[in-house]
Amino acid sequence: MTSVLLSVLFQLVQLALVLAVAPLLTGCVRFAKARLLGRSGADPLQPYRTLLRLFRKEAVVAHGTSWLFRAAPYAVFTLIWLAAGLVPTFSTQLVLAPAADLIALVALLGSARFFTILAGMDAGTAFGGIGASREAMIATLAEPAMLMVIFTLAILLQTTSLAGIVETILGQGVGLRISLALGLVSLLMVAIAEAGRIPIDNPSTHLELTMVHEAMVLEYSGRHLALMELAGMLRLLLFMALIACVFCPWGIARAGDGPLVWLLGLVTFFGKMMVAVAALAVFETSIAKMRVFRIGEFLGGALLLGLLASIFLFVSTGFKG
Amino acid sequence: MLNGAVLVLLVPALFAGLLLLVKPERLAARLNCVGSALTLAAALSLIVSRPQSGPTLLVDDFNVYLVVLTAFVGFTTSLFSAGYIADEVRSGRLTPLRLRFYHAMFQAFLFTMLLALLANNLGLLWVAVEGATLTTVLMVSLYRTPAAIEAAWKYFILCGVGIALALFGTILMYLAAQPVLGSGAAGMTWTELLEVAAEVDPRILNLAFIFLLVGYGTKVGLAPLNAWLPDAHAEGPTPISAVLSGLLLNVALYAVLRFKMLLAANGAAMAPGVLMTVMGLGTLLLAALMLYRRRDVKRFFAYSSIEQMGIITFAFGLGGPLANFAGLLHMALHSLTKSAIFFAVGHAIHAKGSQRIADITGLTVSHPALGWSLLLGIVAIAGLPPFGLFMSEWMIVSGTVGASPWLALPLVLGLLLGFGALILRAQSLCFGAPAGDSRPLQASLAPIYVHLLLVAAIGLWMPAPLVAWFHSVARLLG
Amino acid sequence: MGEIGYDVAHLLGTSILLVSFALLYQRRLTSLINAFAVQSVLLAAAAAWQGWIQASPHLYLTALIALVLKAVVIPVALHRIIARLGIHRTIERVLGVASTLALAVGLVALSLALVLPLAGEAAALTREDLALALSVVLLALLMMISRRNAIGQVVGFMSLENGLILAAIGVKGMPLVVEMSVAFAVMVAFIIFGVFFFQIRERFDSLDVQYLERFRGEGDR
Amino acid sequence: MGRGPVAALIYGGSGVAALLVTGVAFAFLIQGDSPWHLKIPIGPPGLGASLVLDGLSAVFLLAVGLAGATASVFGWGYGRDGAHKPGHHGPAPARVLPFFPLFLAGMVMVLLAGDAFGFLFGWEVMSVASWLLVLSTHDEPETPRAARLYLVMAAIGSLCLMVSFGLLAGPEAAFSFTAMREQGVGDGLTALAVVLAVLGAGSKAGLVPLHIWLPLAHPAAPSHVSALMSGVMTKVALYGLCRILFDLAGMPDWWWGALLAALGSLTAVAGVLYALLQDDIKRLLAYSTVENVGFICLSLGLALMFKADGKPVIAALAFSAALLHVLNHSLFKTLLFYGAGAVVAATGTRSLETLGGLIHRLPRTAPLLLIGSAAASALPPLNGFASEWLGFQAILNGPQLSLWGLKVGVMVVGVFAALAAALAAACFLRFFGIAFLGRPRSAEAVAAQEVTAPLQLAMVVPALLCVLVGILPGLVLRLLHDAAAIAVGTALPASGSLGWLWLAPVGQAGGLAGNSYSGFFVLLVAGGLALLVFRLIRRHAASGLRRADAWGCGYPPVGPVSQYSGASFAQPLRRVFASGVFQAREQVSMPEPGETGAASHLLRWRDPAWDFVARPVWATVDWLAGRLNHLQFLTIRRYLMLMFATLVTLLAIMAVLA
Repeated sequence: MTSVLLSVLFQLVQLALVLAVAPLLTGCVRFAKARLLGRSGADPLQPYRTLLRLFRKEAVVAHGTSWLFRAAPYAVFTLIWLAAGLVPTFSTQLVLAPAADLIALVALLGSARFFTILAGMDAGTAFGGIGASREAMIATLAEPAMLMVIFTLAILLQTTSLAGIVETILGQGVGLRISLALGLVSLLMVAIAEAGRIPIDNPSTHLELTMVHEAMVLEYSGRHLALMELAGMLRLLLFMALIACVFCPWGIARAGDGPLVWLLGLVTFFGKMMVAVAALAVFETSIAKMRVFRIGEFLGGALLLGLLASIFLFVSTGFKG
Repeated sequence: MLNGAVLVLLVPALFAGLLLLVKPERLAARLNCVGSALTLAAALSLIVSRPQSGPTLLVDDFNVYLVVLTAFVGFTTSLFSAGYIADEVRSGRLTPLRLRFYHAMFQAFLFTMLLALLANNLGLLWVAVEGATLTTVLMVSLYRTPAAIEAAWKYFILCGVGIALALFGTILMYLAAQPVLGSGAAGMTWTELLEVAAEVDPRILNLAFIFLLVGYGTKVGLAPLNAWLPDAHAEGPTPISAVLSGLLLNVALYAVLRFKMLLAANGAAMAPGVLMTVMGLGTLLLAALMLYRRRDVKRFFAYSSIEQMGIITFAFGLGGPLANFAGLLHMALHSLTKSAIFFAVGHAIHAKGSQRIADITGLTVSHPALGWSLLLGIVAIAGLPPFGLFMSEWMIVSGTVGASPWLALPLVLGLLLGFGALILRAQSLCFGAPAGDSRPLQASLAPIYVHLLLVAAIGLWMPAPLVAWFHSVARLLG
Repeated sequence: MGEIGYDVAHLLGTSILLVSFALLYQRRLTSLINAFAVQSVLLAAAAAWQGWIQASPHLYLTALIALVLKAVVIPVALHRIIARLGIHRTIERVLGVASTLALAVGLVALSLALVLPLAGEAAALTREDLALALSVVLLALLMMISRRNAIGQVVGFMSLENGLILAAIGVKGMPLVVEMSVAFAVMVAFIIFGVFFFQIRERFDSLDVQYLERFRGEGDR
Repeated sequence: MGRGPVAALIYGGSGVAALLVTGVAFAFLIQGDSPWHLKIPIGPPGLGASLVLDGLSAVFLLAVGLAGATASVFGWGYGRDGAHKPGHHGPAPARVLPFFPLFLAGMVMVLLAGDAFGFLFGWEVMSVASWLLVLSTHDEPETPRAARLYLVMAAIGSLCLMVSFGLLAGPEAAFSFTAMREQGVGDGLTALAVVLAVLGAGSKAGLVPLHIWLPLAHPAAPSHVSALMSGVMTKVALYGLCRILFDLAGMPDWWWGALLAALGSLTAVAGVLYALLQDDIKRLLAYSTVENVGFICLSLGLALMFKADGKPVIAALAFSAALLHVLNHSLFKTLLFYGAGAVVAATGTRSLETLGGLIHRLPRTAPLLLIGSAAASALPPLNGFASEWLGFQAILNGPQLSLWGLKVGVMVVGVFAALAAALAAACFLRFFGIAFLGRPRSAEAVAAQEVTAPLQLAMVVPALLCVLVGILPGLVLRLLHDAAAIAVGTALPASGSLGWLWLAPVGQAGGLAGNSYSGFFVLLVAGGLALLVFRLIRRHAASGLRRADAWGCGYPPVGPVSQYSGASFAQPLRRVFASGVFQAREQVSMPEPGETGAASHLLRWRDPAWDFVARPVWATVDWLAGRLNHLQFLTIRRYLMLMFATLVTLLAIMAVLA
């Protein structure tokens, strides 16, 4: 009984934690990038201020948009928040863990994207359409690629549950495998695409023809925009947390661990996130955005890597029978 | 001496003579119906009380079934013909003299077919088939158009040669029997021959069968001997097309089957089935492919008849209780369906004033009752449920697969090719916007309905006595 | 008597076959008809001879029918038709004479190959007769397909019937029915042919079958 | 189609009968009875026909019954909506009414048949009735070709099945399923029968490349018939496949499953790519059916492989995934076709490029279609996701297969399945987004009016069920127990700790542990969080809302043409996926600066199924027919020659043989 209560508690903490940390993470990435580019950069806490201001502003809605346009930010935000709440950050003891495994997680992200795209198409502007159509194309490749990575993990670790994956890696260990390396690369590529980072999409661009995600949320303002932005930040966090949790789970508290380990988990989580921020900032400053139609090749590569990862798995485990 | 079998022959013979003398066309048409009805009644009496087979006339399950079928389709055709011919007279295509001739020939044709079915003597059988050829040649040339005369000429020459070859086969048959049965009529009597079939020289039997197959097969329309059939169907009056397709082909096949039974009864002779399956398949495939390029609606359905005869021949060639049963069923259902289709086609031609498929479109729009009947007829002949041809086709395919699976491939291919063409035409005939002018329809469609209802009823449920009957015939056929 | 009977029957049958070759060989219509008449006479003789050796009188009747109808009436009628229609042309053949005759020899060989191995039960006489008759039938068919002229085809058709009768008379005790029917068929056939010739003359002014075939199949091809 | 007492009677009767069928099937599944047998007096002589209801047929019967009931409601209301719309008039009632019940009856007959004859009889009745229903729109230009192709393909399928059944029945002619099950025929013949069954049932279900008829025929029919054809007739075909491959043909070989899975993967991806290229909304939906059939076949293939490999529990998992998807697809596809029908009734057009902004004009239809689109895109917590999730779980068990090729093959199948799912989402985004969002692209779309209550009712029922099945798939899985037991020998083990709230398939029975999904909790938590967010924003954030012109990066507002169209939405996807296989090419011609002519954009693509399968076959038939046609025009002499040749050939053969 206590374990159930505990897992409810952890779940609530986790939900609050990701919500609280996400803007900071984005702020840190922006800050780091600015520093790497030699600019002084905005305060890492700036995203909080921006969001607050947006929430206080009046929302302007385009003529001819429907209820879907107004409902979408809530749906998108909720779905991503929920998804982010499912990825173990500091403890695997999450009450919702059994309700949605990795596949469901991908699908939740997919649902969020579904509504984002619909919202982009609702106003009936050319830019909304551009963003929607490109996002749809990216998604059709990124999702299968991510699923392939998941398949690899699932076969290797005998589970698709995130908590289970962490437990297995921490419990019995898997050792270094070429499949895992391939899967990591593939997942990184997917994460870049899914979170809308360079070279797939530039989150800070407002150059009309290069926008993807920005184009879809172009018509949003006020609280709607705030929700959409926050959702974007959560997504970035989610992917960082996901990669950390799967490929570097050390530090995450498991069932039966005491409060000290929980605290340790929190600290290591922050540490991992900062490493990820730094890595992302370095990567983004060192690479240019690619043409839209090359995205297909990029993500197709990710998909193939994912498949290759699962096939290599057979090769390496094959001799063990 | 005056038993049912004799009556069946006597009535049409008498009416043929009578109709030569009757001038008023309406009366003649009615007398034609009456004669056919009486024939049908006599035929039905054969079911109830079956007379003894004599040296001349043979009555058994097999031919009673065909006699009843022939008399029935003859009767409904005469009903259809009454309305159809009246229209022809109105439009001036037929003169009263030719009309008189037509009615007399109709009865004479019925007579020859019934005689062929009932004959126990191989010579008599041959004479009857020859007579059927002659009467139909005259009917096909009835309109005296160049096309009709050419069709008749083609028909006459090809079937004349065929019939001559059949006679040669018959002589060979006697030659084979003569050493066993001695000289005289016994050597030509089918029942006697069947009893001693095991003792006769198998090689003469083989030779005879080849001539008989090519000879009577010409009349069945087996490929590549089928050339006369489409033209004869297309250029003659439609009622004649109906009986040609529905009845004459059956009679010719019946003759082949009688000889097949003789061969089967002789253990040492070749298996006649192989020849029949091969020719049946060839016919099926050829006719099915020929269907695609047809532009004349009657030729189209004539080729469909060839296709169906191919299927039936194949089924009988395959043999065995299942396939024989299916063949018999298919034969009967094809007669009913194809004559119904020709009735409908006849009406459609009158309504549209053309035989070209391109001129007949959208029948369900312009003449709903006719259009839907024609469509249902085609659906039936294509082997789709709820019509009985589905059942018989299913039995044939299943029987083939059970007996020799690889034969199913060409069979299914042929069925499919024919099906495609039928559907192609069914749609263009019955659907779309109606082309050209169209006259309202006066004639009754009742014969079509009756035929289609029968075919559908048999497709759903066969009465037990009928099943038993067919089974016994199937056993008879071996 | 067996020997003599066999020899004469064989001689007559062979002669009929020889005339079949002659029929194939003929170029002119008139000589074609004359050859046919000769064949019919020989047939009548064969029938009569068989009637005598088989002691079956009805074969005399057959002989008579053949003699009267096929050797006299029909050839005369055909001559008349030719005269009336004014066609004395030579017959157009499809194959050259040499190849036609080569084919014919092949057909004769085929019929011998088919009939001769038949079991010995059938009397030797019957067997030989059958082989000859089969050859005559096949040659007649060959003639029908190698001539383009309607009269040529008619003659071929009747030669075919001669072959049939030759077979029929060779079999011992073949009932009368058959001959009657053959005669009947020939008669009716002739009548119908007459009707057709009349029709054809009415509409085509030619007896060449090719003209008749203008309406083959679907008129709008 | 039409008003009047006759229509009411026929649709009412069909609806009630369909409900009855649903009830019977449901009751049967709940009870988990042994099969019900009923001998009927019709049928072929000596064999008779029997009706059998068992777990497998009951599942499919459930789908048919439900769809039949809603289609009856929709059909009854449809004519009333479409009839008064200018420029649009439905087909004449007389061309629909007689065949609608016949169509339903045919499908039910197939499912209940206890022998080969009854099965094929129902099958053909189903084909003929739906063919005639397609032809009810015979005056539209594309219908005749579609109908023709449809029936011919149906005939190919039924002949294949006929031969397949014949082979399974063997020389003993054991045509009843009970007898067929008990007797084994040789391996070679069974293999042939299996291939033929895949061809036969596959052509009806729409397996690539035998699908060519489907996207032509399904849309041509009136919408409620399209819904039935797409939603359940394809399922009836799959029933045939299941019945033969899992039940009648005995223990499978590994390659049966491999064949089916390969075809299914190909079909899934190809189907959805086709769908992305379509402009006609009903054709788009029809291609989406192809995709879903592909997914089902893929799962069935997996089930066969696992069954052959002696892993019945995993086979049961894959099989249950397939069956669940059968039910799900029948729900959302009927819903979507009703929606398309509503759009057609409201606007009179099926072209995506002329629609737009319908969410304002069809305020009730739009959310229902949104549910349908989301379900078809496999989004949680709707039903489409539940079955895909199960399917993926089955794929994840691929490594347990003992053959190496299959292990790797299953992974490739997984890629295809994932790709198809993702593309399906894009496809339905395009469908819903272009048709319902944005601004209207034509006068018809501007003038659209909401459809009447019966049509809405027909859509509400499947939409509700989509949600219900999505959140409580465990309940539905319980209904599939008998079917799985029949097909693979064992049912899916009972779910995890909270019973029907969870999908936790294999669990302890070996294989993967701890995998679980609960649509119910996802919906619950997501709904709770959404409510929380909403309340928080209501309370703390600014609540003002102002309408203004769209921003559009500051460009002045231009007409609705400036919106992304269906074709432009698909352009990136087309470039990535369709430029190879489909040879999709675009031609853009821009007027020179200063010229006032219109720019043009031409999109071309080729269909490999037509190019490499259908057209060559037809060309061969046509060539043969053309060559043989000369036989009709020979001279009499040549005909005699043919006769002579036949005779001489036969004689020569005899001479040689003797």
